[in-house]
Amino acid sequence: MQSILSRSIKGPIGLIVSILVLIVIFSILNPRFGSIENLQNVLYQASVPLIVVVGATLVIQMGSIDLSVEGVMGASGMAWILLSPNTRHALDLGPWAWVIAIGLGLGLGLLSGLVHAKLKVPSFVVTLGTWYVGLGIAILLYGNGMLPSLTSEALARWPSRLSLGLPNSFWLAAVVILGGILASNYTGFGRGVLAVGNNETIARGGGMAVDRIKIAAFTVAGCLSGLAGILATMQLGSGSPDIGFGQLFTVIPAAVIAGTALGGGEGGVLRSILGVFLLIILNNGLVLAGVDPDFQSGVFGAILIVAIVAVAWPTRGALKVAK
Amino acid sequence: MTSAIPPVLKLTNVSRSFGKVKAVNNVSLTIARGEVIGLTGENGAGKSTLLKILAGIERPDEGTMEINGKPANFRSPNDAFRAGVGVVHQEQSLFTNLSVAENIALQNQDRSGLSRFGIRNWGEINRNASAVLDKIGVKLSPRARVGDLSFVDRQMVEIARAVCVEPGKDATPLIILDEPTAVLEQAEVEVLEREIRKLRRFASVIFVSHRLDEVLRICDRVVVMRHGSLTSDRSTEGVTKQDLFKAMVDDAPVAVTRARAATPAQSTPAIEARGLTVNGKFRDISFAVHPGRITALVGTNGSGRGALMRTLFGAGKPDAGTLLVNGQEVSNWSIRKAVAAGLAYVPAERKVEGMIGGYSGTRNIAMVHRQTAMVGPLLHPGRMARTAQTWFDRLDVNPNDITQPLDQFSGGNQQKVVLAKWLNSPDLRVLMLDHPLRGLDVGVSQAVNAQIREACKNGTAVVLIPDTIEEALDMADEILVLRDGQISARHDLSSGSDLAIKEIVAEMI
Amino acid sequence: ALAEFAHPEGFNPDEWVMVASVINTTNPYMISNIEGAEAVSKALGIKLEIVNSNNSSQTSISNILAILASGKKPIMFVNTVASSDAPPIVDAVGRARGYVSIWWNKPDEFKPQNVGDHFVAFQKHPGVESGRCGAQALADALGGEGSVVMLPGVQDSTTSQTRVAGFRAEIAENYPGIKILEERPSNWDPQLGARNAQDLIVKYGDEIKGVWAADDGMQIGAMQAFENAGLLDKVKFSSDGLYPKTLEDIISGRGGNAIVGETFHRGYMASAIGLYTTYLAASGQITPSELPDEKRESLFKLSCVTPQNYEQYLQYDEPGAADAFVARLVEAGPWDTQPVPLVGAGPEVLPNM
Amino acid sequence: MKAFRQFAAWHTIAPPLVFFAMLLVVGIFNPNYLGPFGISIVAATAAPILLVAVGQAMVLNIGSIDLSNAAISMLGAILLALWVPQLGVAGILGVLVLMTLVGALNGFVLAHTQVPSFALTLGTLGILQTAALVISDSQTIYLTQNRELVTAFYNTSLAFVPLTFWIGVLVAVAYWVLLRFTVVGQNMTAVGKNESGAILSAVPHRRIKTITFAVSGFTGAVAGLCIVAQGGSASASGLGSNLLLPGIAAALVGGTSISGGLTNPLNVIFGALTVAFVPIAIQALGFSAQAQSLVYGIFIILVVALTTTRTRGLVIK
Ligand SMILES: Nc1ncnc2c1ncn2[C@@H]1O[C@H](COP(=O)(O)OP(=O)(O)OP(=O)(O)O)[C@@H](O)[C@H]1O
Ligand SMILES: Nc1ncnc2c1ncn2[C@@H]1O[C@H](COP(=O)(O)OP(=O)(O)OP(=O)(O)O)[C@@H](O)[C@H]1O
Ligand SMILES: [Mg+2]
Ligand SMILES: [Mg+2]
Repeated sequence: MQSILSRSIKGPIGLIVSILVLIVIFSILNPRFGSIENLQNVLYQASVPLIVVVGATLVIQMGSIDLSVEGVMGASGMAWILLSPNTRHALDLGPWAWVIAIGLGLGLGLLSGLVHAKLKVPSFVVTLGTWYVGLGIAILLYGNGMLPSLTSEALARWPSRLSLGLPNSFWLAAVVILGGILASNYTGFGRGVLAVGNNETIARGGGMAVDRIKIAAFTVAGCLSGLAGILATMQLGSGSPDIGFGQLFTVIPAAVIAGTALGGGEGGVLRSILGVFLLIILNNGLVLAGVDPDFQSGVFGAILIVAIVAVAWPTRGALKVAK
Repeated sequence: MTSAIPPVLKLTNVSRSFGKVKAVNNVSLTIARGEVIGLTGENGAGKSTLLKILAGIERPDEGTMEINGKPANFRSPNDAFRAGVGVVHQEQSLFTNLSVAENIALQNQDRSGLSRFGIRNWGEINRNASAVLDKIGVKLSPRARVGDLSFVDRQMVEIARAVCVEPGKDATPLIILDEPTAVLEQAEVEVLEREIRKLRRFASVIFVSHRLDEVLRICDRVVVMRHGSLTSDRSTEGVTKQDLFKAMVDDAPVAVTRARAATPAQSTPAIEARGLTVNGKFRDISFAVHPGRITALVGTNGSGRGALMRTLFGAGKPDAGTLLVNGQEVSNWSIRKAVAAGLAYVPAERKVEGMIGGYSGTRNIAMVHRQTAMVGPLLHPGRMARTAQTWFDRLDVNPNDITQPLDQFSGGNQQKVVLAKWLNSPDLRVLMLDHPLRGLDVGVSQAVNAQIREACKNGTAVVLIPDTIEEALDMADEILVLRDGQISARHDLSSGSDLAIKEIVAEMI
Repeated sequence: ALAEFAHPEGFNPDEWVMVASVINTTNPYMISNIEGAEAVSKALGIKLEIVNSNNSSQTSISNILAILASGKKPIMFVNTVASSDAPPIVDAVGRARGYVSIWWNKPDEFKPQNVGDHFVAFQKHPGVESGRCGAQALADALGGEGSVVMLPGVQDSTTSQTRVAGFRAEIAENYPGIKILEERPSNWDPQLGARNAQDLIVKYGDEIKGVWAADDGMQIGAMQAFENAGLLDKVKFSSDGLYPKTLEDIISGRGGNAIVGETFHRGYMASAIGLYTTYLAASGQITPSELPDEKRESLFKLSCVTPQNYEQYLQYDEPGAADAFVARLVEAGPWDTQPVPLVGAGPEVLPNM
Repeated sequence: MKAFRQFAAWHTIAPPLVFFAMLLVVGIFNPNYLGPFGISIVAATAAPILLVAVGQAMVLNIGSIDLSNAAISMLGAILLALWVPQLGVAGILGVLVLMTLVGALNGFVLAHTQVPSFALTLGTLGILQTAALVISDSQTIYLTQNRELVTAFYNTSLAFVPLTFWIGVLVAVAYWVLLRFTVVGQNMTAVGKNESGAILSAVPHRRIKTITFAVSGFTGAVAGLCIVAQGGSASASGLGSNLLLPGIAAALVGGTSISGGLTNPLNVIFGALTVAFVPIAIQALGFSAQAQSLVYGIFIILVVALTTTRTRGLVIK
């Protein structure tokens, strides 16, 4: 069966080559592209999607999808800033703000997981629902008041401050990525996710706690979206229910381009990270190369197609199943 | 008897129904320590269902079960595994995206050392897998990805996983093998036989097979199921195949033999390969099959037979060589061209490649040759149904319901429908079959073989990859032996030469 | 509540419903829109429904249609998500025998004068003017010399396009020493504003002396990016909207008085003017077809704000400012209420470039 | 709930049932919804969603996904607004043909390069967005001449329901016939249920994919027609620019399986009505503007929980 089913890209070599080609082209178009400064810039910009993509990858590996990212980010980011030193009011819970905000993400992820696993509703629609639930919570928290901004200089500057030459945002993302890789490779949960994605029926038949794994995956994804919401809010210095805007269409394509098949069972955190970098570099490079903004999304789309076709070309075959 | 050692398994009046179907009907069975039980019966007799009950996958509607003297009331496969029941299911149940070692470990989660504080200990997992693989004498890297393995190797992984059971002290494991040999070749079956003999030293075994000689050779006792009930339970000593037949079916099948077709004098071959090569699969294959003749390709698994057949069918591009169909050299060969030229292909992996599971028999049969069932671009449901009904009646498909989705049929009946799909051709020139009898019971096998012979009589050339060498000797006019992707021997049986199985096996390896 | 508002003879407030449609409920400007609508509703004693378009034209239109289905006649103010929303909304309001004013976006060819009395007016603050305000403030702060980058809003928004045109025209006409390096549309999104600003910083480094954004949201993002790069006090910013956060930054002198130019207008003023104009038509106090064109397709005053004069606008953000504005509005009529009296007629003519 | 689920035919009748139940509940709070006006609003809103959704359902049915079909509608709408003034009916036909070709190109590239449809159509989405912006010169294109030719589809009603919706129904019925009674339709579903099996049964799978995406492109263009009919104008980020997710959601609420091989275009009609009706219902029930997103999310989850197909043994992804 496997011999005929889509044998996805063996290893991320195609992807790495694509990224390298892009880097070379963009560096030729604008030498500043290869500067340390731009490296820091790219890492800073990539850190939020990097955190989100870890959770998204787990969910996609399981054969499900999590669309709720932007809503969860909004809810957690808003909860966090309202509980941290901000221009709205004096309430400052310190570390508890983090706990509560990530807890909110956890709750929303748990909701997705429970409805999906227990009521057997396709994750696509459940998480479309939780997206709006999260956004709704963010909007209610936001209320009628003024835009809350961080008053703590230390917090507002933390994400962009450099440690060992790289921005703190990225270090936070790196910790999450490391955790994701460890969880994926070294825990029963991570392996269970792959097993469920490969064949849920067998996993159930083999006595695996499939529902628990599913719920856990969505919960982890919720927590990470929550964390990403906090980081994005810190980066912007102000809270907004729309803080996650645009992340979904970075993160899921990143995972998919990197070979995490939407059907599940394939891919991995490391690869998705390459996918995120491909997309971020593409966007950053188009700006640095001075591509007319009118054409940016078109050029983006065209390069994307060329890249994925180049990656998939060698694996074509008469019997390959392409979904 | 007041033996201190309780039986490994004691089933009392166990039943299980699916809707109206009584899959297991009032079965009582006792297995002693170290005993190897053969379980056989027609397709759909209820063997797998009974085993699933033992494995904790299905729950009995009625009856009680005792394992090693303790009442067993399994809620999940894990419960069964802990109680010492290890299973190789009929359908492979491995995670193809994970490594061999991990597949073994996943079943074996309780084992200490495999994970510490919830963290996987890969070293130990791989060591454990190596040990188990060594124990059953299989040479496989624990790190290999299961999806990259051949079907047989995967089967070995399944067996390795099953023998991992570690029931408590004084308890005896029960190893269940549901048709493990269906996908194995001669040499591999011998390995398995040896393995089962080893297992007997510390475990009891239930072995399911449709190959009766195998059952008689390997097992101490043979149990026959029919329509969910046990119809026979006796020692294998002195039992013949015919005896087992009688217990399985109402009337023993009449063995049909076919006069072998003589080497044709002048006719054009229906299909001919000249120096056909697919890099990494097979090299320099030349042979021809004439209308009305059957050529069997024998070889070990991985010898390239499957790949060769796919290439003939246009499902793979040859790297070198030419292919002639009905005397014409073909280029840019594709599945659609092949089918248009009258070729047909019954793949080995029936469920994945042979049929559309969610479609009814009617739609499956109308998948390929439906010229008669079309009005312009529209389908003619009435004619489709009539065609399907004709085939269902002719092949005696059971249940005789052309509207039921095909994945709800037993494997044998599925195979009949797959065959019907191709036989429905108005002009069938070449019929290629990869392991057509895999998993089929004796009766169905004969029905399928009868159809193949019938097609042959009507002038179709047949290329066959058989399950066993016996099958090849029974069916073929010519045998080609493949070894490592090359033809190592040819035997023309129409000349009436007496060929020994041993001889062929020697040419295979 | 206020003393009973005296409706004219024959106008029964119970037959009517006020509707304010906003693009979302998360943008300070939109929240201010809602505030103004609430103030008018309270003052006139007519029930109010808020439509939240959630940034989607389809949601906007269908929710408006949903309210129309309730059977009451609408007095409607719509802040359209996109220009093309205006025709179907106006059309539906006409069928429901209601009245509507559209704010900010509509197709130029779609004129109230040509449609009918139910399309009472189209109203906006001039975008060209806004762009010119920003350009002057920025260029003056740079002493007429230096390079600037621009962050427009959504590419096909007329509001953004007019502001961009105003900015470019002002620079071209009066500030030959200012060089516009690049335009990066940032979709009114603070985060995208920040991201684009970061990329531009990498691309041009400290060559950038000034940043203009088509609204304060994107400016907030851009300022954060420059602050992170340690460049905030070397760059000047101008934009549109004088959001509370912007006001704070002006007051605190953030980044060495980085913000040099703003415009003043408030969401509550827009919705109040729109709803009140519509109410006048609904209650028969004005007959739209008899109004001059400048009252049908109107441009309302927009003030240039600088760090020097911002204090005179603080009063409009005091608690109760919306109610006070509505009281003056009822007093003086929709075309003559400070600080946003009528100043001209649309459609806006883009400067020749 | 459980009893419902066991009811074998539930998933075939759930989409209409849930829609009418919602209509009834809202009607109790606000009887106007049960009248012609309420129906016409829901149908008018549902029309473009329905069209995008049936196209998407056809693509989901072969096991792929088309992220570009809403962008095709958008571009189609803009081209219509540009062409109809000069070309009239020929302009409409031209757009339908062109967008069908765009869809076909999607399918052709997909079939021949064997890349995941998700990634490919995401790329197409970007290109189409740029095309829409550039072709419209970032302006709203307002129909002046030949306006009635297009707006008549919205302004003319049949049984209180605008023609745009009936067009959607017509297309859905046509697709239903295609799937049930034609060879092409049977092959589409076969590819969705088991692509390997279909390929080895000599199903022309590449052609099938091309046709399916062409169908999706065609339906997208018709949705563009509905958009222009309703708005009388078109712009890149205006009416119709948010159709992608509602379209997919409507297909799923209509019982389409996201993993392929299962759809009923007739039920997608009710899926689209439901998805269009949820925000309207929330507005009608009088939730505050701030609470609407939250309630919308909860509604979506509830509706899908009620309508999802849960065939025994089917793995829900
Ligand atoms: N999950 C199920 N639902 C409905 N019917 C079932 C189910 N599983 C098995 N059956 C039916 O129960 C009967 C026994 O099936 P079972 O698989 O046990 O037969 P078997 O003896 O193992 O056949 P084979 O030799 O083909 O493996 C068959 O009629 C089958 O169709
Ligand atoms: N999934 C796979 N990955 C790597 N090599 C493979 C894979 N499948 C087959 N091969 C190799 O390809 C060659 C031909 O194998 P193939 O399965 O095509 O024919 P076969 O095994 O002879 O057929 P059959 O199993 O029907 O006897 C063998 O060398 C085998 O090891
Ligand atoms: Mg069985
Ligand atoms: Mg094989």
